[in-house]
Order: sequence, then structure tokens, then C-alpha cells
Amino acid sequence: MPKTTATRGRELDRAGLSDEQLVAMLRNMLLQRQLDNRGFQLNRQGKIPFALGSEGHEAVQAGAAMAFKRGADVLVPYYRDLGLALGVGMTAFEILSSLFARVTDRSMGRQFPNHYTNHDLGVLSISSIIAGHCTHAVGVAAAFKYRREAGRAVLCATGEGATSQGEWHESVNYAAVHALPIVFLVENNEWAISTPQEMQMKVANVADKAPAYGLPGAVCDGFSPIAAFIAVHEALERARGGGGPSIVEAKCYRFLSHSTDDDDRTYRSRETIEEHRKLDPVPRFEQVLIEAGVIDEARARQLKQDVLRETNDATDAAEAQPYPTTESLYTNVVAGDYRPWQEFES
Amino acid sequence: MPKTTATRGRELDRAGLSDEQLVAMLRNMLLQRQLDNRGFQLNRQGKIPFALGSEGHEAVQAGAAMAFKRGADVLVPYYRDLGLALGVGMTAFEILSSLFARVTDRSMGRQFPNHYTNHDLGVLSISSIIAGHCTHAVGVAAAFKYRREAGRAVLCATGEGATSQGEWHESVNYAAVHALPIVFLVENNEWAISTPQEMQMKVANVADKAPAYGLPGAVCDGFSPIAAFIAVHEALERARGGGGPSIVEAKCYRFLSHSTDDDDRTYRSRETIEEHRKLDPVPRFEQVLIEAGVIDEARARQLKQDVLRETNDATDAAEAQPYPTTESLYTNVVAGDYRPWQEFES
Amino acid sequence: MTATTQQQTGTTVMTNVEAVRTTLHDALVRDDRVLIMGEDVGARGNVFLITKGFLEEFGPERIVDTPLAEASIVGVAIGMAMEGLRPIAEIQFADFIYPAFNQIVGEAAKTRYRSNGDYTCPMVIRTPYGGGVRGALSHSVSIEALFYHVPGLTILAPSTPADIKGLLNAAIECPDPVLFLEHKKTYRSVKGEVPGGYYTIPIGKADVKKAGTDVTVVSYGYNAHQALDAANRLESDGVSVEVIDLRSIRPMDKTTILDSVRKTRKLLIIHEDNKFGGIGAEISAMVAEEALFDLDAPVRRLAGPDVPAMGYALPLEEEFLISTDEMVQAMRDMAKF
Amino acid sequence: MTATTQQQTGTTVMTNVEAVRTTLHDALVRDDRVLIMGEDVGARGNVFLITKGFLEEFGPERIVDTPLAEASIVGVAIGMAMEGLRPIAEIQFADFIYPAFNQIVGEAAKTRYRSNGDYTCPMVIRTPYGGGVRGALSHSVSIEALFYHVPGLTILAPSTPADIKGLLNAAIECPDPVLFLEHKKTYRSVKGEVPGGYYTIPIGKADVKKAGTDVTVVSYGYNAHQALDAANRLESDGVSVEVIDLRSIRPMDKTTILDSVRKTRKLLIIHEDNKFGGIGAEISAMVAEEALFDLDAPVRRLAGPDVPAMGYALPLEEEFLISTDEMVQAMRDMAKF
Ligand SMILES: Cc1ncc(C[n+]2csc(CCOP(=O)(O)OP(=O)(O)O)c2C)c(N)n1
Ligand SMILES: Cc1ncc(C[n+]2csc(CCOP(=O)(O)OP(=O)(O)O)c2C)c(N)n1
Ligand SMILES: [Mg+2]
Ligand SMILES: [Mg+2]
Repeated sequence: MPKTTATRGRELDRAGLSDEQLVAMLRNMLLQRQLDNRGFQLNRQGKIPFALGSEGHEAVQAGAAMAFKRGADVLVPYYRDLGLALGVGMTAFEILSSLFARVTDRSMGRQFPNHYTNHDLGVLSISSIIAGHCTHAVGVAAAFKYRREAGRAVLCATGEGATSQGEWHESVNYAAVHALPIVFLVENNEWAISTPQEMQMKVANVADKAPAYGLPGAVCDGFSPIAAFIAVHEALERARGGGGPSIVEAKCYRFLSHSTDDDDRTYRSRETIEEHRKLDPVPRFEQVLIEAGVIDEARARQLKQDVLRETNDATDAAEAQPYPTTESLYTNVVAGDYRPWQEFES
Repeated sequence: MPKTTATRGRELDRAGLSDEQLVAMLRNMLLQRQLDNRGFQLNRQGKIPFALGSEGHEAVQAGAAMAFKRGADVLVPYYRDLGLALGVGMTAFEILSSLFARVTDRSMGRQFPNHYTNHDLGVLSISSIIAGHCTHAVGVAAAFKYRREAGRAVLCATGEGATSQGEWHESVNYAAVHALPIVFLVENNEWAISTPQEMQMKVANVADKAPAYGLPGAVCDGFSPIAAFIAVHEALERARGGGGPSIVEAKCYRFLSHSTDDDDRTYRSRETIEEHRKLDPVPRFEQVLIEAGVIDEARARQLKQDVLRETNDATDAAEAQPYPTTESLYTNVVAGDYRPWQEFES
Repeated sequence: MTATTQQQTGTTVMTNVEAVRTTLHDALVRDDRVLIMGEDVGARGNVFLITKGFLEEFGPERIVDTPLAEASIVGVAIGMAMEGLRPIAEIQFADFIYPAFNQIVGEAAKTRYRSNGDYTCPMVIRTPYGGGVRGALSHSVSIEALFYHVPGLTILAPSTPADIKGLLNAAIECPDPVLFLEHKKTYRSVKGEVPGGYYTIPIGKADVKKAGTDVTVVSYGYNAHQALDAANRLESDGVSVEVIDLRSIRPMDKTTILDSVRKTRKLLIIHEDNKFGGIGAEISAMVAEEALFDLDAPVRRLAGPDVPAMGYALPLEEEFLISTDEMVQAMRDMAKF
Repeated sequence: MTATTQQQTGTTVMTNVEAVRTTLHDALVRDDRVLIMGEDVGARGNVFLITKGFLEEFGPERIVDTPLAEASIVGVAIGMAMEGLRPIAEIQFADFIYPAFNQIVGEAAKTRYRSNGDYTCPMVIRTPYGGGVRGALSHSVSIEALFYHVPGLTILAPSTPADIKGLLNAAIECPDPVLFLEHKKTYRSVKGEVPGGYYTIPIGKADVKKAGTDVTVVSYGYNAHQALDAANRLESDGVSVEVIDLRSIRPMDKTTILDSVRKTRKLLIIHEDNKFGGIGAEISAMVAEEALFDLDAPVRRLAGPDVPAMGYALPLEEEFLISTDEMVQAMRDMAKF
């Protein structure tokens, strides 16, 4: 039940979230924004060859991450899930280590940035192949059910474009038939690189696909972290309680080009982006918390300084790390020493 | 508008079908039944290594084939579509040539039986890979639209099991987004080899999947050729008229084991089969036509003798054909002479 | 057969299909992280009856009938493996593994590498392959060469019941993904002694099925049995052929092949799979790199023709497959060279 | 460059990416059965801007932005081809072709064969492959060896603008499916003269990019350019290297390779793709079969290491790729042998 902050300001439907949690969500969003800026900046400076931002997805990710139960749930994110990664415990230093491809990156500089892995935190390693990870997420959920680990669920995220893939279909269907504890979160930002939603599917909402699998589907405002929290929390709770899978669609937007390799001016107008910018979830949520009296202007400034410092420190610390050694190219192909031609004592 | 046969008997909702068409459907069904028997018989006799029957699918296939416009539409069948193949013009001799793997088989004895191809009749060549052909069906429909050939549509058939495949999802979605003239006919016989529908999907009807693609979905009685005709006819007409794709599900049943290699006693009871047998569409439709006065008992006997003779003649004629030559193994890999290592004048 | 961990409790004679079955059964009994998933593995007991009775014994949680969708069969198994289970996924026929190619090559094979070991993927994909059973175009193919180029994958193709048991156990123990190929034609036609108790055979180790001095023959699968027959036939003619059964396709055993070739100075590779780009190519190339001057004759590959697959008509199947007579002839020609 | 049908109208200097673009453009103008389909080929003009402006010029019916689903991109193109169109399907990066593997290997390659010519499948699948552009694990792979074993498929990998034009035209004319590989690193780094007018280059024919007498080098893609540089560097040292650019991977050119090897008596194969089971294996095996006694040195393969892919970190990418210096060294070693 929503409780109200005693101090000044508008009443806030906080969905049971404490002040601390609300501020954590805002901080996550601010940190995302800062890290995104940093990635694109480093790319322009020629320091890193590639970056990709979550701008426009900050709210849905901060909200969804707040619904994640650390130490129990598993997150199977996609490459645009900076805020989910941060929200479940990954650090700015890990993100920067990946951007700089340093030895402190968990993939040892092998993967593109934004291809998260963190076994300790329950963040599954992902590839670049759109929707390939969805089947794995289902497998993790199947393992939970197999071992009768009630109270655990999987949060699997994709963009709306990914739902066109056959593997997405097979994943959702498998999870439905086997009633597995999993939530398919679809961050619908209207675009898949240059392909708009209407060239990707004929339905207005990705959530409209849920009944085809006999599943509940929900649509939430992906520009509101609280709305996203409510929708994802409900779905994860259902899954944890044995109620099976569901689809949650969060309507958001991609403010930036797809990545530093893309130039979105070729396929969408500046005006539409400006229209969407007016709804920018980051300043909006800051305002919501200020108006509800959860924070004041000073605290807001403080938070921004904090995340800037955190980003700066992480940048410096990561950049100071060495590259992986050339020898590391040959390790962890399979367990032990690996050669396709084996030599034995003869 | 249904017209009524002037003679004795019950009124028949014949969906505008003439006596001739109604009899043609019954004949198709009887011929399917006869050819199925023949295949299994030849297999028991050790004359052919494999056969697979459409028993239980006779009605839906006879009805759907009647909705097919020869010379305009294209049929992309699956391996259980004997009645569709016959209904669009393939002959018992072609079927037997394939069962015997003789030189008169269009695939030149290469394909398993039931893997139809007949370019002249607009029957697309199919592989054994479940749902692989659905994307091709969409491509044919895309070609019709590309060339602005209004009045043409594609009829693409699968079992209900096939709808679990990613390629089925991608096919239906592509067709929907591009508004292509195609009908996805799903012959739901409740089983995919030993896997029952409830382990294949969580929805009660395959047609329930249609809204996920923004498409109309219809369910029809697959034991009634007229019901199947009505549903498929309507869907094909919509497609031919530019109204886009749709899904038609026909509820039928598989009376036999999956194929001569299967033994269904391992996974389903004799009783359920007997229950379904009581609804056997072949004698039922015969009875319907007799009661409506479209045919009399003598004509019914005559039809059965006809298809038996046709089957016997085709069996003898096909069996008398030679096998493909061993040299034919090497032809038609690609156009012309084919060697992966090329030799040139040097 | 080289058995490493072997608790001998007598041997039993069984067919290849029985060897797969009993090994799977024992694994299910031994390790509750092991489960079997695929199309028709439950009540049907798999289309070759390999898992017959398993559903009743182990229940639907461990013997999982999946929807008809190969990418998810493999992909879901990957997720299970990443989460600590030991899934054994079945592809009903090797011909239907293509839709799962992305999951095998793009995902399973790269899981450990891309995460630098943060996640691993210990799983087995079993599938029946090969022809000679009137399976026509789409129930007969060999698939090893489509996968053996892929780093991170292990590919096994044992041909005898004892090797099947030892290598299937090794595959289940293996901390990385294994593609386990079972030649359909050997399922019921090949019988042999199988040691009791649990044992594994080292992955990557070939087996000299018959020693010889004149020609080295490298083969695997059903062909290995034919090659052995052919070699035995030639004994009476005074031609001594060494027959190596690879058993393991990736990794492959350099030592056994080179030792043999350096002795016989002649190499004949036999495989049912198409020749161009088949695994015989890599074997020949390795020998041309390492032992070129030890060769007294050109390396020869006796392999399937470069057409998509054998046909359904008997003459087409026979023409595609390598007969034992052809093997005898090729061995004789090599010996004479 | 061997141009067959050539209506010379002067030459133009252009990059590889421009060669792809103008050839596609001319095909669209020439033949209204030709259409282009793929992810982001429309307004975006493809991620490398290859189809930039095409949407405006030819409209959305001929420049088709597809849903994000590779199996259907290829599968729908197959259906179009069976129905008489000439689709050119694009896979955005070669790394994302795996989900379409079934459609390419199981369907397209077998369409003509399984129907005994009743249906054919004249289509082109274009895709950028290869590394050296900081594409990390999943935007850098080579895929030729995963497909070159497949009967019914044609695989082309030209490395110069003139060869791209001639072979892309040949691919579009080809009555069977063609996989057309474009090395990303050559897109903008390679420039060359391209003849005007329409011409094709015969599929299956390699090109001797430099004649030489001491060592034969067979390569393709970006490596072919490096090999040429390396060979030129060695000229001054008196080492004469013959450089063959394969251009066509399936079929491959036996005549050109054997003629050269019989002359130089030494063969070095260079490819970026992993070594084990790479296409160098088949080349070496063919030579070991046909010209073993013409060799004065073991056949050597200088190839990518047997790890899943190059990493994102610069040292990992550099370590994976073959440097021109390494090529020089290998050529020198071979010449000395
Ligand atoms: C199988 C595959 N095909 C194509 C790509 C190239 N690609 C990368 S992101 C992307 C668009 C994804 O769109 P969406 O799922 O909506 O996510 P978003 O980027 O909008 O967050 C594409 C086509 C890929 N990575 N994998
Ligand atoms: C990709 C693929 N996987 C598995 C098979 C093996 N197989 C052949 S038919 C079949 C069941 C198909 O069921 P359904 O689609 O319902 O059609 P039905 O046979 O019931 O008419 C299976 C699993 C196949 N042919 N292709
Ligand atoms: Mg999107
Ligand atoms: Mg069925």
C-alpha cells in the first residue's frame, strides 16, 4: 500500500517503496545518464571504439531493477540494460572496464561493451545475437523449478524488435507450457536501429502477444520508474509464487542513435525526438521526488555530483588498468588446455 | 448462398458448392483413405520402407483443396497433405511413384513419400524440416504482391505442432507486417508424434495465436469438408482481394500412428482412438451426401470401386516403373555440371 | 577400447542402442543434475526407444517432452547448464539440428569464452545421424563437418557399444558442451561387449581397432566397422591394414594418426559424409603439415559424393554410401602404390 | 581480373563498398525481378550505407526493411526465388547468419536437388564478415568454413572492387543460391579500378594477383591484400612469391592452384578464419591427393587461432589477426625450406 511522505508536496503513489528506494532509483537513473554521456564522450575523444546508450530507458530499468530480488533472482539482460546492471549491483568501474576493454572487465576485454556478465550477482552472460539469450533465461527458470527453489524468478529483457525473432517465440512458448518462473520484460523504444515498430509487428502493443501463449501481458509507462516497478514487481512476485510466466511491456523511447556507429538523422526527424525529450524521465522523476518532498533541490544536486564523481573515478581507475595480455586470447575456450589436435604420450 | 438439392433428404448447408463439387470432395476423401491403406499395406508387405497416412485429415484437406483456385493459387503443403495434393490435381500415380521411389516420381526417388512437388500445378517442393516451408510460402505470397498479381493467394499448411517452431512465428509475422495474400491452415490433430497439444502450447486453439500477429483467426470443424471449405474459402478470398493473411485452424484427429515407423500404443489409449473413430469423417460425409440426396447408395459404392481401381492401377503402373539410375544421384545439385573443385583450361 | 576409470563387474553383450540407453539410465540414477529433454523422449521413449520406460521411472521433470522447436531445446538446455544442471538434449534426427545451429555455434560453444569462464555450459546434445536405413534426403545426413570447425565445441562419434558407454559418460562429465553423434545404422546392427560399472574414455583419443603395417585407414561411425571387415578380408591376401577409429572428431588424436602414418607411410581416410570440406580434409592437411616426407603415396579420401544427400530410392542410397568392396579395393590400391 | 562479358566504357576508381553499392544499383535498374531485403536496408541505407538512397529511388517494394528475424529474411527470399524473383537478402553481420542456417543449408541449398529441378532457388545472400574493425566477439567472425561443405551452395568472397562487381553480377545471374561474403576491413580501405558497363567473372575461377616462382600463396579477402603486400616486399630480397586470390570458395579453382604449386613446389595457405577445419584444410587435402610428389616442402597453413573469435581489446584483435609481417616471415621460411 502506498504510504505518503510526511513533508510538503504532492502525494506520491510510491507502491510501497521507501524513501531510500525511491532515491536509489533516481540515483540509478542519474548514473545511467552520466555513464551514457561518458561512453559517447570517450568515443568522440577516440579513446574507445564503441559505445551504446540507455537514454530513454533509465526509468524502466531503474524500476525493474528495484523489483529484482538480489541473491535469489537471475537477470538476463540485453545490451541496452545499463540501468538493470547497475540496479542489481554492478559498478561503474565494471562498466568502464568494459568500455575500455581492460583486464578488470569480467569478459577480459573480449566482449563488446554492454554485454554484461556477473555470476556472483546473478547476471547471466549474453551474446550479441538478438533473442538468443531468451532461451537461456527460460533454462535458468526451468532449473529453479526443477530444484523446487520457490521464491526465485528470472527477469529476461529485450527490445521490441527482438520479439520478431523465432527464438523469442520459442522461449515464451516453452516457459508457458512448462509454467516457469520468468518475466519477459520488453523495453519498447519504438525503434530497432532504423526499423520502426510498425515494420516489426502489426500489433499496437507487444503485450498483445501474451494471450497467444496463454499468458498475462501488461503494459506500463516506461518513463516512470514507479510504474515499471509496479508492473515488474507484480510479474516477478507471480513467478516466484508459482504463478508462471508473463510479459511486461514498458513503453519508452530511444533518445540517442542506436550506438556510436549509427546516425539516426537518416531515418527519423529531430522534431519527434525533441517531442519525446520533453518527457525525459530523468529530470521528470527528480521533479516528482522533489515535489513529493522525498528529496530537496540540494539533495538532488548532491546526487548529481555524486554520480559524476563516481563516473570520473571509475573512468580514471578503469583507464589506468592494463589491457588483457595477448596470451589471454587462448584461455577459457574450454576447461583446461585446449587444442583441436590432441597429442598424447604414445 | 447455400442451395438445396431438389430431391429427397435433409437440407444441406452446401456453401454454394455444386453437386459435382460435393461429390468431388467425397471422392477425394475416399481416394485418400484408399491410398493410405495402400501405403501401409505395401509397407507391411515389405515392398516399401515407409508410409504415412492422412487418416482423420480427409475432410479438412478435401474441403481446403476445393477452395484452392487452380492456375492462380499456390499450395505449400506439409507431409500429411495427401488430400490437398490430390485435390489440386496430383494423381494417384504420382503418389504411388513416390511411395515406390520410381523414376516417375517428380523428385526422382530422392524424397521421402509425401514430400510433394509439382510446379505445373503450383505445388511447392517441401523438405522434411517442420515449419521450414512456411517462410517459403510467405515468399511466394510476397512475389504475388510484388508483381501486383491480385486474385492469387498462397495456401500454406502445417500441423499444430509446427506452430511451436520459431520459423512459423517469423513467417506469420512477416506476412502480417507486409499484408501478404496467404492463409496459414493448421490441421490440428491433437498430436505431434507422441506429444499432445497441451505439451505444445498453453492455448486451447491455435487460432488464439492469430491476434498476436494482428490477424484474424478462425476455427473450423476439420471433420466436415464443407466447414473446412467455408473457412478456407473465406480466408483465401480475403487474401486474394488484398485483405491480407489469416490463420485457419481445422480440428481433426490422427487415426493412425504417426507413420509406419511409429507405434502409437506407447502413448495413447485404444479407447480414445475408438471414440474419435466414431466421428470418422469419411463415412460421415458419405452419409451426409446420401441423406441430402446428392448421391445414392449405388453411386457411393461406385465411387469406392472407382478409387479402388484407380489405386490398383496406379500401384501396378508405378511398381512397373524402373528405379532412378545411379547416375541420377549426381544431377541437379546446381544448374549444369557440378563439382566443388573446378577444372579450367589452363 | 581404452577404459580409464573402470570398476569391472563383468561384461555384457549389447547393441549400440542398448549402450546409449543403459548409459543414459545410469547417469540419471547417479546424478540428479542430469535430465533428458527433447521431442518424444517421454511416453514414446524416443523414436528409437532409447528412453523407453524412463518417464515412468524418473518422472516428467527429468524426462522432458519439449515443444517442437529445436532452437529452444538446445537454448533452454544451455540456460539449465549455465545454472548448474547437466541437461542431455536430444535432436530427434541430425537433419533437424539446423534450426538449433545458432544456439550451438553462436551460444553454447562461446559461453565460457565470452564470459572468460564466469559462466560455463556443461551439456550434451545427442543426435542420430547417417544413412543406410532408407531415411532419404532428410533422415540420413552427416553433420560433423558443419560443426567441427567450431572452437569451444566437442564432437564425439563412437561406433561400438563399449566406446559409446565410455564416451557418453565422458561427455556427461565434460564441463563444456558436447555434440554426441550416434550412427543410426549401427544402432541395432552393431553388438559388442561392454564392461560393467562406471568408466569413461578420454575425449580426443582415437582407438586402433586393428594393427597393421601397409596402410593406415582412419574412419569412424558405421564406416569404421566396414573398414575393419575390409581389412580383415585383406589379411588372407597378405595386405596388412591398420584401422583407426577416431571416436572423437573435435578434438582429434594427432598422436595415433601420425604414429600410424609414420609406420605404414600410407593414409586412406574413409567417411560417409561428403568429401569436399569433410573432416578428412583436416586430417589430410594435418598430415601434409607434419609428416609429408613420411608419405609414400598421395593421401586418399574415400568419402560421400558431393551431392546434398542420399535419395530414398535404394539405388540412390547404395550409390551414395561406400560399400565394403570399395573399401577393400581402395586399401588394395594403396598397398600396391 | 578476368572479365568475360565486358562492355568497356572506361574505368572508375572506387572502394569495395562503392563497388557493392553500384553493382546492386545497376542490378535494380537492369532487372525488375531483383529486390533487396534485410534489416535496415531502407531509410538507414544499410549499416554501412551500401543501400543509401535506394529506398527513395526504388521504393519500399524493392528495398524491403524486414522484421528482425534472419530465418525469415532468408526463408522469404527462398520463396520469392522459387516463384521467379531474384531476391538479394542481406544479413546485417555474418555473425547473425546462424539463425538462418536452417534456411540456407536445409532449404536453399537443397531446393533444386530435392525437387530434381522442379523448383530452383536463384538468390543471393550478402553479408559482411571478418575482423580488424574492433567488432569484438560478435561482429568479426568468418563464416565460410561453416558453409563450404554444403553441396548446392555457391560461396564467393572477392577482395577487390573489380572482382566484387564481376562476381556480384555473376551471383545475381546464377540460377542457384549464392552466399556472397564481403570483408568489412576491405570496405573502405581497399580501392581499385573498376571497368564500366556490365560484366561478370566466372564463378569458381581464382585470380593470380601476382606471378612468382618460389612459393605459392593461396588466400582471399583482406588477407589477400596483405599477402600481396608481403610478396611485393620480398621481391627486393629476391624471393618470388605467386599470390592467388581464390575469390570463389565453393566451387574452388583446382587448375590455378595445381598449376602454381607444380611450378613453385611450395604451398602456403593464408586465411583469417580459424585453422582447424578451415577452408585451407580442403585446399591442402586436394593438393596432397593430386600433387603430393610435386611438393618440396610441407604445406603450411597460416590461419586464425582455434579460439571462438577475436576479442574487443586491441591486443586480442591484433593477436588473432595475421599481420603482414607474419606473412613475410612465413613466405621467407617457405622459400628457404
Ligand atoms: C540476430 C541479430 N540480428 C541483427 C542484429 C543487429 N542488431 C543489433 S541491435 C538491433 C536492433 C534491436 O532492436 P530492439 O530489439 O528493439 O532493441 P533496441 O536496440 O531498440 O533497444 C539489431 C538489428 C543482432 N545483434 N543480432
Ligand atoms: C525440425 C524438425 N524437427 C523434428 C522433426 C520430426 N517430426 C516429424 S513430424 C513431427 C511431428 C509434427 O507434428 P504436427 O506439426 O502436429 O503434424 P502432424 O504430424 O501431427 O500432422 C516431428 C516432431 C522434423 N521433421 N523436423
Ligand atoms: Mg527497440
Ligand atoms: Mg499434429
